Amino acid sequence: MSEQIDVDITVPNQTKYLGMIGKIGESLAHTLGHYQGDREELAYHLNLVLTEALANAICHANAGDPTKEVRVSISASDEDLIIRVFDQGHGFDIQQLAKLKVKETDESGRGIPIIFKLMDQVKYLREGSVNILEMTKHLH
Amino acid sequence: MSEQIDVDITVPNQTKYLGMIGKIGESLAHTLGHYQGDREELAYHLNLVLTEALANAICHANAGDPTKEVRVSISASDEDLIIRVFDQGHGFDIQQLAKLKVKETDESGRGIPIIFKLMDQVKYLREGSVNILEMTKHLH
Amino acid sequence: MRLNISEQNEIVRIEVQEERMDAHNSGDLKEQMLQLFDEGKCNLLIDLSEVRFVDSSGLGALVSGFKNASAREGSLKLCCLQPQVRSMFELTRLHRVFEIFPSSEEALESF
Amino acid sequence: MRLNISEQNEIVRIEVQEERMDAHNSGDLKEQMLQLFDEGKCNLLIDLSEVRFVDSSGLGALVSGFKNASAREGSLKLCCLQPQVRSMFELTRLHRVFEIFPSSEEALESF
Ligand SMILES: Nc1ncnc2c1ncn2[C@@H]1O[C@H](COP(=O)(O)OP(=O)(O)O)[C@@H](O)[C@H]1O
Ligand SMILES: Nc1ncnc2c1ncn2[C@@H]1O[C@H](COP(=O)(O)OP(=O)(O)O)[C@@H](O)[C@H]1O
Repeated sequence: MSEQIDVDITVPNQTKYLGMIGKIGESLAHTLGHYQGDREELAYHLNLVLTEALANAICHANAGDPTKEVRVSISASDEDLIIRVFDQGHGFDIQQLAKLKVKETDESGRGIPIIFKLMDQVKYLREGSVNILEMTKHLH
Repeated sequence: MSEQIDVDITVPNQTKYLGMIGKIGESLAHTLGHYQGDREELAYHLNLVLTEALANAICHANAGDPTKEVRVSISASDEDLIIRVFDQGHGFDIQQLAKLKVKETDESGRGIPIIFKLMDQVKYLREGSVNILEMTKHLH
Repeated sequence: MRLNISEQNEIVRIEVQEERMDAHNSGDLKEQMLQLFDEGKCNLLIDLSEVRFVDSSGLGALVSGFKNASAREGSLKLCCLQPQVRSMFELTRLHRVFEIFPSSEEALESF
Repeated sequence: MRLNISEQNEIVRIEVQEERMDAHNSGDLKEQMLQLFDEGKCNLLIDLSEVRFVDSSGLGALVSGFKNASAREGSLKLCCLQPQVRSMFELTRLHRVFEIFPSSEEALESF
Protein backbone atom coordinates (compact mmCIF):
# COMPACT_ATOMS: atom_id res chain seq x y z
CA MET A 1 0.00 0.00 0.00
CA SER A 2 1.35 3.39 -0.81
CA GLU A 3 2.01 5.86 1.94
CA GLN A 4 1.65 9.61 1.63
CA ILE A 5 2.06 11.85 4.65
CA ASP A 6 1.86 15.64 4.54
CA VAL A 7 2.52 17.95 7.43
CA ASP A 8 2.41 21.73 7.13
CA ILE A 9 3.36 23.91 10.08
CA THR A 10 3.38 27.68 10.60
CA VAL A 11 4.67 29.14 13.85
CA PRO A 12 5.81 32.56 15.07
CA ASN A 13 9.38 33.44 14.10
CA GLN A 14 10.84 32.28 17.41
CA THR A 15 13.42 29.65 18.23
CA LYS A 16 11.31 28.24 21.07
CA TYR A 17 9.33 26.30 18.46
CA LEU A 18 12.38 24.44 17.16
CA GLY A 19 11.94 21.67 19.70
CA MET A 20 8.32 21.03 18.82
CA ILE A 21 8.99 20.88 15.09
CA GLY A 22 12.08 18.75 15.55
CA LYS A 23 9.96 16.30 17.54
CA ILE A 24 7.41 16.11 14.75
CA GLY A 25 10.24 15.03 12.46
CA GLU A 26 11.23 12.40 15.00
CA SER A 27 7.74 10.94 15.35
CA LEU A 28 7.44 10.84 11.59
CA ALA A 29 10.65 8.83 11.34
CA HIS A 30 9.30 6.36 13.87
CA THR A 31 6.03 5.99 11.97
CA LEU A 32 7.17 5.71 8.33
CA GLY A 33 6.03 2.35 7.07
CA HIS A 34 8.64 1.36 4.56
CA TYR A 35 11.92 2.63 5.96
CA GLN A 36 14.51 -0.14 6.28
CA GLY A 37 17.40 1.81 7.82
CA ASP A 38 18.16 2.81 11.40
CA ARG A 39 15.04 4.64 12.56
CA GLU A 40 16.64 6.23 15.61
CA GLU A 41 19.29 7.70 13.37
CA LEU A 42 16.73 8.92 10.83
CA ALA A 43 14.76 10.48 13.70
CA TYR A 44 17.82 12.40 14.91
CA HIS A 45 18.71 13.49 11.41
CA LEU A 46 15.24 14.80 10.59
CA ASN A 47 15.10 16.59 13.93
CA LEU A 48 18.48 18.11 13.12
CA VAL A 49 17.90 19.30 9.56
CA LEU A 50 14.52 20.75 10.57
CA THR A 51 16.20 22.57 13.45
CA GLU A 52 19.08 23.87 11.29
CA ALA A 53 16.91 24.99 8.40
CA LEU A 54 14.30 26.66 10.61
CA ALA A 55 16.90 28.37 12.78
CA ASN A 56 18.34 29.88 9.59
CA ALA A 57 14.95 31.08 8.42
CA ILE A 58 14.21 32.54 11.86
CA CYS A 59 17.60 34.13 12.55
CA HIS A 60 18.94 35.02 9.09
CA ALA A 61 16.01 35.40 6.67
CA ASN A 62 13.59 36.89 9.22
CA ALA A 63 16.42 38.53 11.18
CA GLY A 64 15.02 37.25 14.46
CA ASP A 65 11.90 39.42 14.22
CA PRO A 66 9.47 37.65 16.60
CA THR A 67 6.37 39.20 14.99
CA LYS A 68 7.02 37.43 11.69
CA GLU A 69 6.18 33.80 11.11
CA VAL A 70 7.94 30.84 9.64
CA ARG A 71 6.56 27.90 7.68
CA VAL A 72 7.76 24.36 7.07
CA SER A 73 6.24 21.46 5.19
CA ILE A 74 7.16 17.80 5.34
CA SER A 75 5.97 15.31 2.72
CA ALA A 76 6.75 11.64 2.82
CA SER A 77 5.95 9.18 0.08
CA ASP A 78 7.15 5.60 -0.30
CA GLU A 79 10.27 6.87 -2.07
CA ASP A 80 11.22 10.22 -0.61
CA LEU A 81 10.88 12.50 2.31
CA ILE A 82 10.90 16.17 1.32
CA ILE A 83 11.27 19.01 3.82
CA ARG A 84 10.58 22.55 2.62
CA VAL A 85 11.35 25.59 4.73
CA PHE A 86 9.90 28.86 3.45
CA ASP A 87 11.33 32.30 4.06
CA GLN A 88 10.74 35.78 2.74
CA GLY A 89 14.23 37.16 3.34
CA HIS A 90 16.89 38.37 0.89
CA GLY A 91 17.98 34.85 0.12
CA PHE A 92 21.56 33.61 -0.12
CA ASP A 93 23.78 31.70 -2.51
CA ILE A 94 23.70 28.15 -1.22
CA GLN A 95 26.05 26.79 -3.89
CA GLN A 96 28.69 29.32 -2.92
CA LEU A 97 28.25 28.35 0.72
CA ALA A 98 28.48 24.66 -0.06
CA LYS A 99 32.02 25.25 -1.34
CA LEU A 100 33.27 26.97 1.81
CA LYS A 101 35.16 24.84 4.28
CA VAL A 102 34.34 25.20 7.96
CA LYS A 103 37.43 25.45 10.14
CA GLU A 104 37.55 23.37 13.31
CA THR A 105 37.55 26.50 15.46
CA ASP A 106 34.69 28.29 13.67
CA GLU A 107 31.81 28.96 16.01
CA SER A 108 29.22 29.02 13.26
CA GLY A 109 28.65 27.99 9.67
CA ARG A 110 27.96 24.29 10.33
CA GLY A 111 24.22 24.35 9.62
CA ILE A 112 24.15 24.19 5.84
CA PRO A 113 27.08 21.71 5.66
CA ILE A 114 25.20 19.41 8.05
CA ILE A 115 22.10 19.62 5.85
CA PHE A 116 24.17 18.75 2.76
CA LYS A 117 25.73 15.78 4.54
CA LEU A 118 22.49 14.31 5.83
CA MET A 119 20.11 14.91 2.93
CA ASP A 120 20.37 13.44 -0.56
CA GLN A 121 19.35 16.57 -2.44
CA VAL A 122 19.33 20.20 -1.31
CA LYS A 123 18.01 23.16 -3.31
CA TYR A 124 17.32 26.78 -2.45
CA LEU A 125 14.64 28.06 -4.80
CA ARG A 126 12.91 31.38 -5.26
CA GLU A 127 9.17 31.44 -6.07
CA GLY A 128 7.83 34.99 -6.27
CA SER A 129 8.75 36.67 -3.01
CA VAL A 130 9.28 33.38 -1.21
CA ASN A 131 12.50 31.39 -0.86
CA ILE A 132 12.28 27.68 -0.34
CA LEU A 133 15.01 25.50 1.10
CA GLU A 134 14.04 22.09 -0.28
CA MET A 135 15.73 19.06 1.21
CA THR A 136 15.10 15.54 -0.01
CA LYS A 137 15.98 12.24 1.61
CA HIS A 138 15.56 9.00 -0.32
CA LEU A 139 13.90 6.44 1.89
CA HIS A 140 15.41 3.39 0.21
CA MET B 1 3.37 39.13 21.66
CA SER B 2 0.59 37.25 19.95
CA GLU B 3 1.02 33.61 19.15
CA GLN B 4 -0.45 31.86 16.15
CA ILE B 5 0.40 28.24 15.41
CA ASP B 6 -1.07 26.24 12.54
CA VAL B 7 -0.46 22.59 11.89
CA ASP B 8 -2.11 20.70 9.05
CA ILE B 9 -1.62 16.96 8.69
CA THR B 10 -2.79 14.44 6.12
CA VAL B 11 -2.02 10.75 6.56
CA PRO B 12 -3.29 7.48 5.10
CA ASN B 13 -6.52 6.26 6.65
CA GLN B 14 -4.78 3.92 9.10
CA THR B 15 -4.81 3.80 12.86
CA LYS B 16 -1.04 3.40 13.04
CA TYR B 17 -0.74 7.18 12.60
CA LEU B 18 -2.78 7.95 15.72
CA GLY B 19 0.30 7.89 17.92
CA MET B 20 2.24 10.32 15.79
CA ILE B 21 -0.61 12.81 15.60
CA GLY B 22 -1.39 12.47 19.30
CA LYS B 23 2.26 13.27 20.02
CA ILE B 24 2.08 16.40 17.91
CA GLY B 25 -0.79 17.55 20.12
CA GLU B 26 1.33 16.80 23.17
CA SER B 27 4.35 18.79 21.96
CA LEU B 28 2.07 21.66 21.09
CA ALA B 29 0.68 21.70 24.63
CA HIS B 30 4.22 21.82 25.99
CA THR B 31 5.16 24.71 23.70
CA LEU B 32 2.13 27.01 23.97
CA GLY B 33 3.34 30.31 25.35
CA HIS B 34 0.42 31.65 27.30
CA TYR B 35 -1.18 28.59 28.88
CA GLN B 36 -1.45 28.88 32.65
CA GLY B 37 -3.04 25.53 33.49
CA ASP B 38 -1.55 22.07 33.98
CA ARG B 39 0.45 21.45 30.80
CA GLU B 40 0.83 17.70 31.33
CA GLU B 41 -2.92 17.42 31.61
CA LEU B 42 -3.50 19.58 28.53
CA ALA B 43 -0.98 17.41 26.65
CA TYR B 44 -2.86 14.23 27.56
CA HIS B 45 -6.20 15.78 26.68
CA LEU B 46 -5.08 17.02 23.26
CA ASN B 47 -3.49 13.65 22.54
CA LEU B 48 -6.76 12.02 23.55
CA VAL B 49 -9.24 14.16 21.61
CA LEU B 50 -7.03 13.95 18.51
CA THR B 51 -6.92 10.17 18.89
CA GLU B 52 -10.68 9.83 19.46
CA ALA B 53 -11.68 12.14 16.62
CA LEU B 54 -9.24 10.65 14.12
CA ALA B 55 -10.12 7.08 15.06
CA ASN B 56 -13.75 7.93 14.31
CA ALA B 57 -12.88 9.47 10.94
CA ILE B 58 -10.70 6.45 10.09
CA CYS B 59 -13.01 3.69 11.33
CA HIS B 60 -16.52 5.14 10.91
CA ALA B 61 -16.45 7.84 8.20
CA ASN B 62 -13.83 6.14 6.02
CA ALA B 63 -14.96 2.66 7.10
CA GLY B 64 -11.38 1.58 7.73
CA ASP B 65 -10.44 1.76 4.03
CA PRO B 66 -6.62 2.04 4.17
CA THR B 67 -6.35 3.55 0.68
CA LYS B 68 -8.27 6.65 1.74
CA GLU B 69 -6.67 9.48 3.67
CA VAL B 70 -7.57 11.50 6.69
CA ARG B 71 -6.83 15.12 7.50
CA VAL B 72 -6.57 17.09 10.71
CA SER B 73 -5.70 20.70 11.41
CA ILE B 74 -4.71 22.31 14.69
CA SER B 75 -4.72 26.09 15.17
CA ALA B 76 -3.67 27.79 18.34
CA SER B 77 -4.00 31.48 19.04
CA ASP B 78 -3.57 33.30 22.34
CA GLU B 79 -7.21 32.61 23.17
CA ASP B 80 -8.19 29.27 21.67
CA LEU B 81 -6.96 26.02 20.40
CA ILE B 82 -9.08 24.63 17.57
CA ILE B 83 -8.79 21.10 16.26
CA ARG B 84 -10.58 20.22 13.03
CA VAL B 85 -10.88 16.66 11.78
CA PHE B 86 -12.12 16.31 8.21
CA ASP B 87 -13.99 13.34 6.81
CA GLN B 88 -15.91 12.55 3.65
CA GLY B 89 -18.24 9.95 5.07
CA HIS B 90 -22.02 9.96 5.52
CA GLY B 91 -21.81 12.08 8.63
CA PHE B 92 -23.76 11.53 11.85
CA ASP B 93 -25.96 13.45 14.25
CA ILE B 94 -23.63 14.56 16.99
CA GLN B 95 -26.34 16.32 19.03
CA GLN B 96 -28.37 13.14 19.16
CA LEU B 97 -25.29 11.25 20.26
CA ALA B 98 -24.45 13.80 22.93
CA LYS B 99 -27.76 12.99 24.62
CA LEU B 100 -27.15 9.24 24.83
CA LYS B 101 -25.83 7.93 28.11
CA VAL B 102 -23.03 5.39 28.02
CA LYS B 103 -23.60 2.45 30.31
CA GLU B 104 -20.73 1.31 32.51
CA THR B 105 -20.57 -2.01 30.72
CA ASP B 106 -20.69 -0.61 27.17
CA GLU B 107 -17.61 -1.54 25.22
CA SER B 108 -17.81 1.45 22.90
CA GLY B 109 -19.43 4.85 22.56
CA ARG B 110 -17.09 6.75 24.88
CA GLY B 111 -15.21 8.71 22.20
CA ILE B 112 -17.63 11.56 21.54
CA PRO B 113 -18.59 11.92 25.23
CA ILE B 114 -14.89 12.27 26.09
CA ILE B 115 -14.50 14.96 23.44
CA PHE B 116 -17.50 16.85 24.84
CA LYS B 117 -16.10 16.63 28.36
CA LEU B 118 -12.62 17.83 27.52
CA MET B 119 -13.28 20.52 24.94
CA ASP B 120 -15.18 23.78 25.48
CA GLN B 121 -17.06 23.75 22.17
CA VAL B 122 -17.75 20.88 19.78
CA LYS B 123 -19.43 21.16 16.38
CA TYR B 124 -19.88 18.78 13.48
CA LEU B 125 -20.26 20.81 10.30
CA ARG B 126 -20.79 19.96 6.67
CA GLU B 127 -19.01 22.01 3.99
CA GLY B 128 -19.74 20.68 0.51
CA SER B 129 -18.83 16.99 0.54
CA VAL B 130 -16.65 17.34 3.62
CA ASN B 131 -17.64 16.92 7.26
CA ILE B 132 -15.66 18.75 9.90
CA LEU B 133 -15.54 17.86 13.56
CA GLU B 134 -14.49 21.18 15.09
CA MET B 135 -13.35 21.14 18.68
CA THR B 136 -12.36 24.29 20.56
CA LYS B 137 -10.50 24.63 23.84
CA HIS B 138 -10.22 28.03 25.52
CA LEU B 139 -6.69 28.56 26.67
CA HIS B 140 -7.53 30.88 29.54
CA MET C 1 0.51 -5.25 20.65
CA ARG C 2 3.31 -6.56 22.78
CA LEU C 3 1.94 -8.48 25.74
CA ASN C 4 3.84 -10.42 28.35
CA ILE C 5 1.71 -13.25 29.68
CA SER C 6 2.49 -15.32 32.78
CA GLU C 7 0.43 -17.54 35.04
CA GLN C 8 0.56 -18.37 38.72
CA ASN C 9 -2.08 -19.96 40.97
CA GLU C 10 -4.69 -19.93 38.22
CA ILE C 11 -4.30 -16.21 37.72
CA VAL C 12 -3.12 -14.99 34.34
CA ARG C 13 -1.16 -11.77 34.43
CA ILE C 14 -1.00 -9.76 31.21
CA GLU C 15 1.58 -7.01 31.14
CA VAL C 16 0.83 -4.54 28.36
CA GLN C 17 4.22 -3.60 27.00
CA GLU C 18 3.17 -0.58 25.02
CA GLU C 19 3.22 3.13 25.71
CA ARG C 20 -0.15 3.54 24.03
CA MET C 21 -3.33 1.47 24.18
CA ASP C 22 -5.51 2.88 21.44
CA ALA C 23 -7.72 2.08 18.45
CA HIS C 24 -4.61 0.80 16.69
CA ASN C 25 -3.69 -2.00 19.06
CA SER C 26 -6.44 -2.59 21.65
CA GLY C 27 -8.10 -5.19 19.45
CA ASP C 28 -5.08 -7.43 20.06
CA LEU C 29 -5.59 -7.34 23.81
CA LYS C 30 -9.28 -8.12 23.41
CA GLU C 31 -8.52 -11.12 21.21
CA GLN C 32 -5.82 -12.39 23.52
CA MET C 33 -8.26 -12.30 26.41
CA LEU C 34 -10.93 -14.11 24.38
CA GLN C 35 -8.42 -16.86 23.68
CA LEU C 36 -7.64 -17.18 27.38
CA PHE C 37 -11.36 -17.43 28.17
CA ASP C 38 -11.65 -20.17 25.54
CA GLU C 39 -8.90 -22.04 27.39
CA GLY C 40 -11.01 -21.79 30.53
CA LYS C 41 -8.88 -19.13 32.15
CA CYS C 42 -11.03 -16.46 33.71
CA ASN C 43 -8.97 -14.76 36.39
CA LEU C 44 -6.99 -12.02 34.73
CA LEU C 45 -4.73 -9.32 36.06
CA ILE C 46 -3.88 -6.59 33.56
CA ASP C 47 -0.65 -4.82 34.48
CA LEU C 48 -0.60 -1.35 32.93
CA SER C 49 2.70 -0.12 34.38
CA GLU C 50 4.19 0.67 30.98
CA VAL C 51 1.09 2.30 29.56
CA ARG C 52 1.28 6.07 29.40
CA PHE C 53 -1.80 6.64 27.26
CA VAL C 54 -5.15 4.90 26.88
CA ASP C 55 -8.09 5.96 24.70
CA SER C 56 -11.73 4.86 24.63
CA SER C 57 -10.89 1.75 22.58
CA GLY C 58 -8.37 0.69 25.18
CA LEU C 59 -10.96 1.14 27.90
CA GLY C 60 -13.44 -0.75 25.71
CA ALA C 61 -11.10 -3.73 25.45
CA LEU C 62 -10.78 -3.82 29.24
CA VAL C 63 -14.56 -3.60 29.70
CA SER C 64 -14.95 -6.50 27.27
CA GLY C 65 -12.50 -8.58 29.28
CA PHE C 66 -14.19 -7.59 32.51
CA LYS C 67 -17.62 -8.69 31.28
CA ASN C 68 -16.36 -11.98 29.90
CA ALA C 69 -14.45 -12.78 33.07
CA SER C 70 -17.47 -11.99 35.26
CA ALA C 71 -19.78 -14.06 33.04
CA ARG C 72 -17.45 -17.02 33.68
CA GLU C 73 -17.43 -16.42 37.45
CA GLY C 74 -13.88 -15.14 37.23
CA SER C 75 -12.61 -11.63 37.51
CA LEU C 76 -10.48 -9.10 35.71
CA LYS C 77 -8.47 -6.69 37.84
CA LEU C 78 -6.05 -3.92 37.03
CA CYS C 79 -2.79 -2.82 38.56
CA CYS C 80 0.02 -0.27 38.28
CA LEU C 81 -1.79 2.59 36.59
CA GLN C 82 0.24 5.70 35.82
CA PRO C 83 -1.49 8.84 37.16
CA GLN C 84 -2.77 10.03 33.77
CA VAL C 85 -4.10 6.57 32.91
CA ARG C 86 -5.82 6.50 36.28
CA SER C 87 -7.48 9.85 35.41
CA MET C 88 -8.96 8.26 32.30
CA PHE C 89 -10.83 5.79 34.51
CA GLU C 90 -12.13 8.66 36.61
CA LEU C 91 -13.10 10.72 33.58
CA THR C 92 -15.21 7.84 32.29
CA ARG C 93 -16.28 6.69 35.76
CA LEU C 94 -14.85 3.26 35.02
CA HIS C 95 -12.91 3.38 38.29
CA ARG C 96 -16.19 2.31 39.87
CA VAL C 97 -16.31 -0.79 37.69
CA PHE C 98 -12.78 -2.12 37.94
CA GLU C 99 -10.84 -3.22 40.98
CA ILE C 100 -7.60 -1.26 40.67
CA PHE C 101 -4.47 -2.02 42.71
CA PRO C 102 -1.27 -0.03 43.12
CA SER C 103 0.98 -3.10 42.75
CA SER C 104 0.73 -6.52 41.16
CA GLU C 105 1.49 -8.17 44.53
CA GLU C 106 -1.54 -6.58 46.16
CA ALA C 107 -3.67 -7.43 43.14
CA LEU C 108 -2.56 -11.08 43.07
CA GLU C 109 -3.29 -11.51 46.78
CA SER C 110 -6.81 -10.21 46.30
CA PHE C 111 -8.03 -12.95 43.95
CA MET D 1 18.85 27.05 29.84
CA ARG D 2 19.01 25.12 33.08
CA LEU D 3 22.63 24.65 34.10
CA ASN D 4 23.95 23.10 37.28
CA ILE D 5 27.30 24.62 38.16
CA SER D 6 29.69 23.26 40.77
CA GLU D 7 33.37 23.73 41.45
CA GLN D 8 36.08 21.50 42.89
CA ASN D 9 39.88 21.87 42.73
CA GLU D 10 39.66 24.87 40.41
CA ILE D 11 37.61 22.96 37.89
CA VAL D 12 34.13 24.22 37.13
CA ARG D 13 31.68 21.54 36.13
CA ILE D 14 28.64 22.63 34.15
CA GLU D 15 25.87 20.09 33.87
CA VAL D 16 23.51 20.97 31.05
CA GLN D 17 20.07 20.05 32.36
CA GLU D 18 18.22 20.20 29.10
CA GLU D 19 17.17 17.57 26.57
CA ARG D 20 18.02 19.90 23.71
CA MET D 21 20.95 22.26 23.14
CA ASP D 22 19.92 24.30 20.12
CA ALA D 23 19.66 27.80 18.65
CA HIS D 24 17.03 28.54 21.28
CA ASN D 25 19.14 28.06 24.38
CA SER D 26 22.83 27.63 23.47
CA GLY D 27 23.44 31.36 23.83
CA ASP D 28 22.84 30.98 27.57
CA LEU D 29 25.62 28.42 27.90
CA LYS D 30 27.98 30.63 25.94
CA GLU D 31 27.24 33.62 28.17
CA GLN D 32 27.57 31.58 31.33
CA MET D 33 31.01 30.46 30.21
CA LEU D 34 32.08 34.02 29.34
CA GLN D 35 31.10 35.06 32.84
CA LEU D 36 33.22 32.27 34.34
CA PHE D 37 36.17 33.33 32.18
CA ASP D 38 35.70 36.91 33.45
CA GLU D 39 35.95 35.55 36.98
CA GLY D 40 39.26 33.99 36.03
CA LYS D 41 37.93 30.47 35.88
CA CYS D 42 39.25 28.70 32.83
CA ASN D 43 39.07 24.99 33.49
CA LEU D 44 35.64 23.81 32.50
CA LEU D 45 34.04 20.41 32.32
CA ILE D 46 30.76 20.30 30.40
CA ASP D 47 28.64 17.34 31.47
CA LEU D 48 26.20 16.47 28.70
CA SER D 49 24.60 13.40 30.29
CA GLU D 50 21.06 14.79 30.05
CA VAL D 51 21.43 16.14 26.52
CA ARG D 52 19.69 14.05 23.90
CA PHE D 53 19.98 16.49 21.01
CA VAL D 54 22.53 19.09 19.97
CA ASP D 55 22.51 21.25 16.83
CA SER D 56 25.20 23.39 15.18
CA SER D 57 24.54 26.30 17.57
CA GLY D 58 25.08 24.02 20.54
CA LEU D 59 28.37 22.84 19.02
CA GLY D 60 29.23 26.49 18.30
CA ALA D 61 28.77 27.42 21.95
CA LEU D 62 31.11 24.61 22.98
CA VAL D 63 33.71 25.68 20.40
CA SER D 64 33.48 29.23 21.74
CA GLY D 65 34.12 27.99 25.28
CA PHE D 66 36.94 25.78 24.08
CA LYS D 67 38.72 28.67 22.34
CA ASN D 68 38.32 31.02 25.29
CA ALA D 69 39.54 28.43 27.77
CA SER D 70 42.60 27.62 25.63
CA ALA D 71 43.41 31.32 25.14
CA ARG D 72 43.53 31.60 28.94
CA GLU D 73 45.80 28.55 29.25
CA GLY D 74 42.91 26.58 30.66
CA SER D 75 40.88 23.85 29.03
CA LEU D 76 37.34 22.85 28.28
CA LYS D 77 36.55 19.14 28.28
CA LEU D 78 33.38 17.17 27.73
CA CYS D 79 31.90 14.13 29.41
CA CYS D 80 28.94 11.75 29.40
CA LEU D 81 27.82 12.08 25.77
CA GLN D 82 24.79 10.07 24.75
CA PRO D 83 25.52 8.03 21.61
CA GLN D 84 23.59 10.30 19.23
CA VAL D 85 25.23 13.41 20.65
CA ARG D 86 28.59 11.70 20.22
CA SER D 87 27.71 11.11 16.54
CA MET D 88 27.21 14.84 16.08
CA PHE D 89 30.83 15.41 17.06
CA GLU D 90 31.92 12.80 14.56
CA LEU D 91 29.68 14.20 11.81
CA THR D 92 31.28 17.62 12.24
CA ARG D 93 34.73 16.20 13.04
CA LEU D 94 34.72 18.09 16.31
CA HIS D 95 35.63 14.89 18.17
CA ARG D 96 39.17 15.70 17.06
CA VAL D 97 39.02 19.07 18.80
CA PHE D 98 37.50 18.20 22.16
CA GLU D 99 38.73 15.84 24.83
CA ILE D 100 35.70 13.67 25.50
CA PHE D 101 35.41 11.37 28.55
CA PRO D 102 32.88 8.67 29.31
CA SER D 103 32.44 9.77 32.95
CA SER D 104 32.89 12.96 34.95
CA GLU D 105 35.32 11.17 37.30
CA GLU D 106 37.67 10.31 34.46
CA ALA D 107 37.34 13.83 33.07
CA LEU D 108 38.04 15.50 36.42
CA GLU D 109 41.16 13.37 36.98
CA SER D 110 42.56 14.40 33.60
CA PHE D 111 42.82 18.13 34.31
N1 LIG E 1 17.31 31.22 4.90
C1 LIG E 1 18.41 32.01 4.81
N2 LIG E 1 18.29 33.30 4.42
C2 LIG E 1 19.37 34.10 4.31
N3 LIG E 1 20.63 33.69 4.61
C3 LIG E 1 20.81 32.43 5.00
C4 LIG E 1 19.73 31.52 5.14
N4 LIG E 1 20.22 30.32 5.54
C5 LIG E 1 21.54 30.49 5.66
N5 LIG E 1 21.92 31.75 5.33
C6 LIG E 1 23.29 32.29 5.30
O1 LIG E 1 24.20 31.21 5.26
C7 LIG E 1 25.12 31.29 6.32
C8 LIG E 1 25.53 29.91 6.79
O2 LIG E 1 24.45 29.24 7.38
P1 LIG E 1 24.73 28.00 8.32
O3 LIG E 1 25.64 27.05 7.61
O4 LIG E 1 23.43 27.47 8.78
O5 LIG E 1 25.56 28.58 9.53
P2 LIG E 1 25.17 29.66 10.63
O6 LIG E 1 23.68 29.76 10.67
O7 LIG E 1 25.77 29.08 11.87
O8 LIG E 1 25.86 30.93 10.19
C9 LIG E 1 24.45 32.12 7.38
O9 LIG E 1 25.35 32.77 8.24
C10 LIG E 1 23.64 33.09 6.54
O10 LIG E 1 24.42 34.16 6.14
N1 LIG F 1 -16.75 10.95 11.73
C1 LIG F 1 -17.81 10.14 11.87
N2 LIG F 1 -18.51 9.75 10.80
C2 LIG F 1 -19.58 8.93 10.92
N3 LIG F 1 -20.03 8.47 12.11
C3 LIG F 1 -19.37 8.81 13.23
C4 LIG F 1 -18.23 9.65 13.16
N4 LIG F 1 -17.78 9.85 14.44
C5 LIG F 1 -18.61 9.13 15.23
N5 LIG F 1 -19.56 8.52 14.52
C6 LIG F 1 -20.68 7.68 15.03
O1 LIG F 1 -20.85 7.96 16.40
C7 LIG F 1 -20.77 6.76 17.17
C8 LIG F 1 -20.14 7.05 18.53
O2 LIG F 1 -18.80 7.43 18.40
P1 LIG F 1 -17.85 7.33 19.67
O3 LIG F 1 -18.50 8.04 20.82
O4 LIG F 1 -16.51 7.83 19.28
O5 LIG F 1 -17.79 5.81 20.06
P2 LIG F 1 -17.27 4.54 19.23
O6 LIG F 1 -16.36 5.05 18.17
O7 LIG F 1 -16.60 3.75 20.27
O8 LIG F 1 -18.49 3.88 18.69
C9 LIG F 1 -19.94 5.82 16.33
O9 LIG F 1 -20.20 4.48 16.64
C10 LIG F 1 -20.40 6.20 14.93
O10 LIG F 1 -21.61 5.55 14.61
